[in-house]
Amino acid sequence: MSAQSLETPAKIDWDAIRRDFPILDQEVHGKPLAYLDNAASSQMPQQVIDRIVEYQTTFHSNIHRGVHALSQKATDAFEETRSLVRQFLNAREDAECIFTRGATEGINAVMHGYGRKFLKAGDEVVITHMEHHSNIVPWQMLRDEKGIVLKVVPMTDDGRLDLEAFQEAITDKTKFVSCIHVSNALGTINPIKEIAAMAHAVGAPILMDGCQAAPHLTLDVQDLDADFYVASAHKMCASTGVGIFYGKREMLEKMDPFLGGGDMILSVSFDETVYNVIPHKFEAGTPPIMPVIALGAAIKYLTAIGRDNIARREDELLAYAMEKLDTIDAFKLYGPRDTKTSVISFGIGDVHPHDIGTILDTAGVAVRAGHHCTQPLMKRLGIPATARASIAFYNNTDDIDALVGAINDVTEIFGA
Amino acid sequence: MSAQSLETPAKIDWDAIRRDFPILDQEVHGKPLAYLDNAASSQMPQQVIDRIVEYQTTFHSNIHRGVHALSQKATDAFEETRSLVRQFLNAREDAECIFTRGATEGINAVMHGYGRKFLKAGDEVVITHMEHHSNIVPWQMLRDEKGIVLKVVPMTDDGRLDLEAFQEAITDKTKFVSCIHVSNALGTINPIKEIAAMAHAVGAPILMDGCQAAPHLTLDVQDLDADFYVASAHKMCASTGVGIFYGKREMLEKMDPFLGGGDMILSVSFDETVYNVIPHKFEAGTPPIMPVIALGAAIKYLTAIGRDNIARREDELLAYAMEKLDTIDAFKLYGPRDTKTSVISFGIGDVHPHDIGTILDTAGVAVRAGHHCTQPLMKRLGIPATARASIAFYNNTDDIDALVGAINDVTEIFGA
Amino acid sequence: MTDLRNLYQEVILEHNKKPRNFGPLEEFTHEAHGYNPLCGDDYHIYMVVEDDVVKKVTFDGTGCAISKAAASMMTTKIKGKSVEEAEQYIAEFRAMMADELDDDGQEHLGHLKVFAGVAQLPNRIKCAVLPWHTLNAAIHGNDGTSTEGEADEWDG
Amino acid sequence: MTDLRNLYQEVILEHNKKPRNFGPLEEFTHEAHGYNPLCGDDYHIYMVVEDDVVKKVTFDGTGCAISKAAASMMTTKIKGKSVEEAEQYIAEFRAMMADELDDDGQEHLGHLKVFAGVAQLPNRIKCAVLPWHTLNAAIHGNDGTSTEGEADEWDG
Ligand SMILES: Cc1ncc(COP(=O)(O)O)c(C=O)c1O
Ligand SMILES: Cc1ncc(COP(=O)(O)O)c(C=O)c1O
Repeated sequence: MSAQSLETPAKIDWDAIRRDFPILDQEVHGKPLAYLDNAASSQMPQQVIDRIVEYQTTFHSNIHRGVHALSQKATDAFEETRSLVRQFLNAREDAECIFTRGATEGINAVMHGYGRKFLKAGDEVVITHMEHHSNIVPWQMLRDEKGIVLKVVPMTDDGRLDLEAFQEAITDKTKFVSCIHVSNALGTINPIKEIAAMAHAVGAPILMDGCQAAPHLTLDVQDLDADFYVASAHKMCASTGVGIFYGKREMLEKMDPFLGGGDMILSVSFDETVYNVIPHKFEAGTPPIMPVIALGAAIKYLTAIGRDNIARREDELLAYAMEKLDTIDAFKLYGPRDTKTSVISFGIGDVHPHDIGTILDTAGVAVRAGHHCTQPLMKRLGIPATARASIAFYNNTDDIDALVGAINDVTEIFGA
Repeated sequence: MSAQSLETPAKIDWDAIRRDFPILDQEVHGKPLAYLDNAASSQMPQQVIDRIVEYQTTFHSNIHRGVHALSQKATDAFEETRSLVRQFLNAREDAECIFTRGATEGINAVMHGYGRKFLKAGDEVVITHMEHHSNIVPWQMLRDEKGIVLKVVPMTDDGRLDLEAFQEAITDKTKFVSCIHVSNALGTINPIKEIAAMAHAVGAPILMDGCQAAPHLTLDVQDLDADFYVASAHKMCASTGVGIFYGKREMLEKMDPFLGGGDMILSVSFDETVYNVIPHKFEAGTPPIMPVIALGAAIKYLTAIGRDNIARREDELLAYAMEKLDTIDAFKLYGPRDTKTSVISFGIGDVHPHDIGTILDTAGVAVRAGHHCTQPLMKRLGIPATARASIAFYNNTDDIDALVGAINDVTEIFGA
Repeated sequence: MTDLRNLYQEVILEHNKKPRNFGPLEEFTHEAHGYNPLCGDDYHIYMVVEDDVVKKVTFDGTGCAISKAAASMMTTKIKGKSVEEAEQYIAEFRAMMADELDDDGQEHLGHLKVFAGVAQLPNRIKCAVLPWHTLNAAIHGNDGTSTEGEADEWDG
Repeated sequence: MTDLRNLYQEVILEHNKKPRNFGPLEEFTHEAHGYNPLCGDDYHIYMVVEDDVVKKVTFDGTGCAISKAAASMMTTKIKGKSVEEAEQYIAEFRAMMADELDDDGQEHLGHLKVFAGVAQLPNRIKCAVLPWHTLNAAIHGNDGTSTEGEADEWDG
């Protein structure tokens, strides 16, 4: 594995790392692919693909309840990933790390298992104007069912949370805070540790949506004092079909599971059923074994490169891109210019982002155009959508140059 | 693909088909692997593995919201699978076929989305003594929350449902029936179409748990008149991480989603959120794109062999096995001898199934030993567990011979 | 860029910049709302139909160049035509997007053929079709429509 | 079959068939319930401890040959021993299962060494350990224990 042969950060061969990603070596519409849609889903290195093939060709089996060799081997690899996730998050224990179908399920698990059990009419749940729909809709469902009050912390014009307003929103009535760590629409890195302190000052637990933080930042859930933390494997060079759901032991233990089925129980009779201990209580049915094992390989891969190195690389590519983009008159950046990840949300004059996306696609440049599942944020900025280029460590300056070139096509065609 | 080169059933080259499954070609504890744990999870043919590699190396992307070429290609492949699932089940429309994280999530989706919305205290939900925990625990959760009454249809000594008792259990108070189509513990094929008619006669919808039926039987949800039908991809030569959840359009439309997030909404504002149409309403967040696409390849593979041929092959191997096993004095079969799938649940004298499992494993024979997530069924039979050998079409007589040989080891060691 | 020029033809860019029949009607006999949740295209169509003839038709809302130009050119096309003819255009436009339009239809569609290039971009077909989809809803008295989940019907 | 003979040694098979100290105690000072949800092994341990000495110890329940023999041989081993010694056996047995037992410990465990073969079968370690785990719970006054979710602690 090229990543493992690295010795010091200075010697990182980013070209070799890029070659780990076979998908990048292709043409789209006759142009080299410049994949800049990493915030939506990242790509998978050969090492992870190989691990999937190894699993399916040598030791796939259902886990946990098998006495035979394959089942034991699959169980070990599955549980090894739990341990890798614990290290990745710096959680206290493996048992605090649960595998869900995606980040979305993790948030819903908290809404159902904590919200429906412990929150009641009039209790306030504080979220922000910057949330992804997955951190809005579950709380609206809870509002409809329980009559909780949903309080929304405003966002500034340049796409930051208004911390003073956050402090004001949190009162004795606040019983839960759910906040995005890094904005998927703008890249904003929120001061989540301070926000956690505000929540804890009034005794409210906090859920952090770390989908966009996990691929870029080094995480420490203990230091952040997260009660819950969610992330998506498919944004971390692993597979779709699995998410990370972290919870403090004491929180998970007092919560109810919301999915009933096999493996999440200790014993079942028609009269009474005893739930299993954590993490199993929250993993009903056959889990996404293969995606989990792929996630293990991805975490090893990212760790071998070094997460500091990844962040530095992405920051450098971002700086390179911004320098060029700022020279284009019609280019308009949304969101902050610093304390952000390598996400560039932009418009070109009054060209609709959907048209920008199509023109970029024709040039082989893959970006996302739309509301990025953040309609309230878009509304706050007074726009229907943005074009979003999001950079990963395996991108290079050619990708950025292709982006800039294609944006020039846009201005030319639309006279913007 | 070997399966595609078949012309008439008579010419099926089962040896060639077996070679499609690379995992089978290995030794365990120095003995050739005889994988007979297919009811827990089946194996994946090279054709499906190749499709996964193709996806990850050429067109992985997040779906539905992308304007770029990769996203379109991934969306098309994802939606093609929905269409293949519709054909596999003979559903009316693609939109009635939803992708969940597994069969377990499908049952829970009905409990949350239909049960919590439409059932109230005193309403009766009828299940059976033969259910998998995944079709018991969710209804117990509903009982605890809503005060519904859970009625359990008894099972006969030879592992069949007592149809007269079923008819008696269904009354005007019955508001829902949830029943296993094929028993995972015993292989019993239930007369699910007649049971559906009983349910519908009192206006109660029926959910059919088809996890064990889908790999073996040809399905027709319209003919069965299923209101809901669930199955697990990983038992159908596809990947863990995705399940099939079928519902009639009118049922799905009136249900509430229980997972909130991206893609399941038409529009979001803090005041009001409008849910998307089906199937999207039930597919919150990034779905298991890769596992879904693998499922598409698996359905094509199974269909190419022919599902009738698969059933016939499995029945033949079952008959071959039973003939040999019946000569062993200490061998005791649990469940019926006919109208069953190729599942052999058994005991050897009073040897604990766990010990049977270990001895078989040492001989390279992979079976499951335990309660198979059917503790009430085990209790009904008065046993803590069984050993279960489950046969797939890619097994052969060598596998069966290895099973029989290893069972002889058991009797020898334990003097049973 | 050649492909793009085929997609973003001058006439489309021009209608995008200066949409015709733009803005709501105070009084109308038919109205419908069309929304594409994938990209946020969001239009209302207003019609005054008298004696089975489309006396007035306007559109209002926001969206991409393709959808806006499609809406604009659609209104100029069907204004003054019979409802029956409008429905024929709907069918023809839809067939064009499915790459299934015969020569007669091509002839009949006239300058609407500039949208033929869109049919080559599956993820933009919904943009071009949305106004027509909404027009159809207005004629048939459905008050809202969405392109989502109806891919089969409209993508051909 | 050689491997198997190593696992299922005569003494294990014999204790499985005729478990010693089997059945509940009417009066006891310590008790605990141990359950392995993976395979259904399910035991109660009853103890009478006086002056820090294990006067009586019995077990009751059902399970596989490994767990039953382990329970049976455990009771014969610790009966009459001090609580401290019992705890030493718990530690040593656990170390043996983790393949980490030193020579002194091996010596001390005596005929309990017949379980060494189990350490080679990761999915059976919990069976052999369950009675010891439960004994530990009984001594420390936890009323129930389960091997599930504590893989780290006991599998070493
Ligand atoms: C009959 C039956 N129902 C439900 C399930 C649960 O399926 P899954 O674990 O894939 O969610 C299974 C498989 O374990 C089964 O055999
Ligand atoms: C910030 C944020 N939260 C939540 C999600 C939802 O994650 P998933 O779709 O993987 O469940 C995403 C990704 O789409 C995201 O970027």
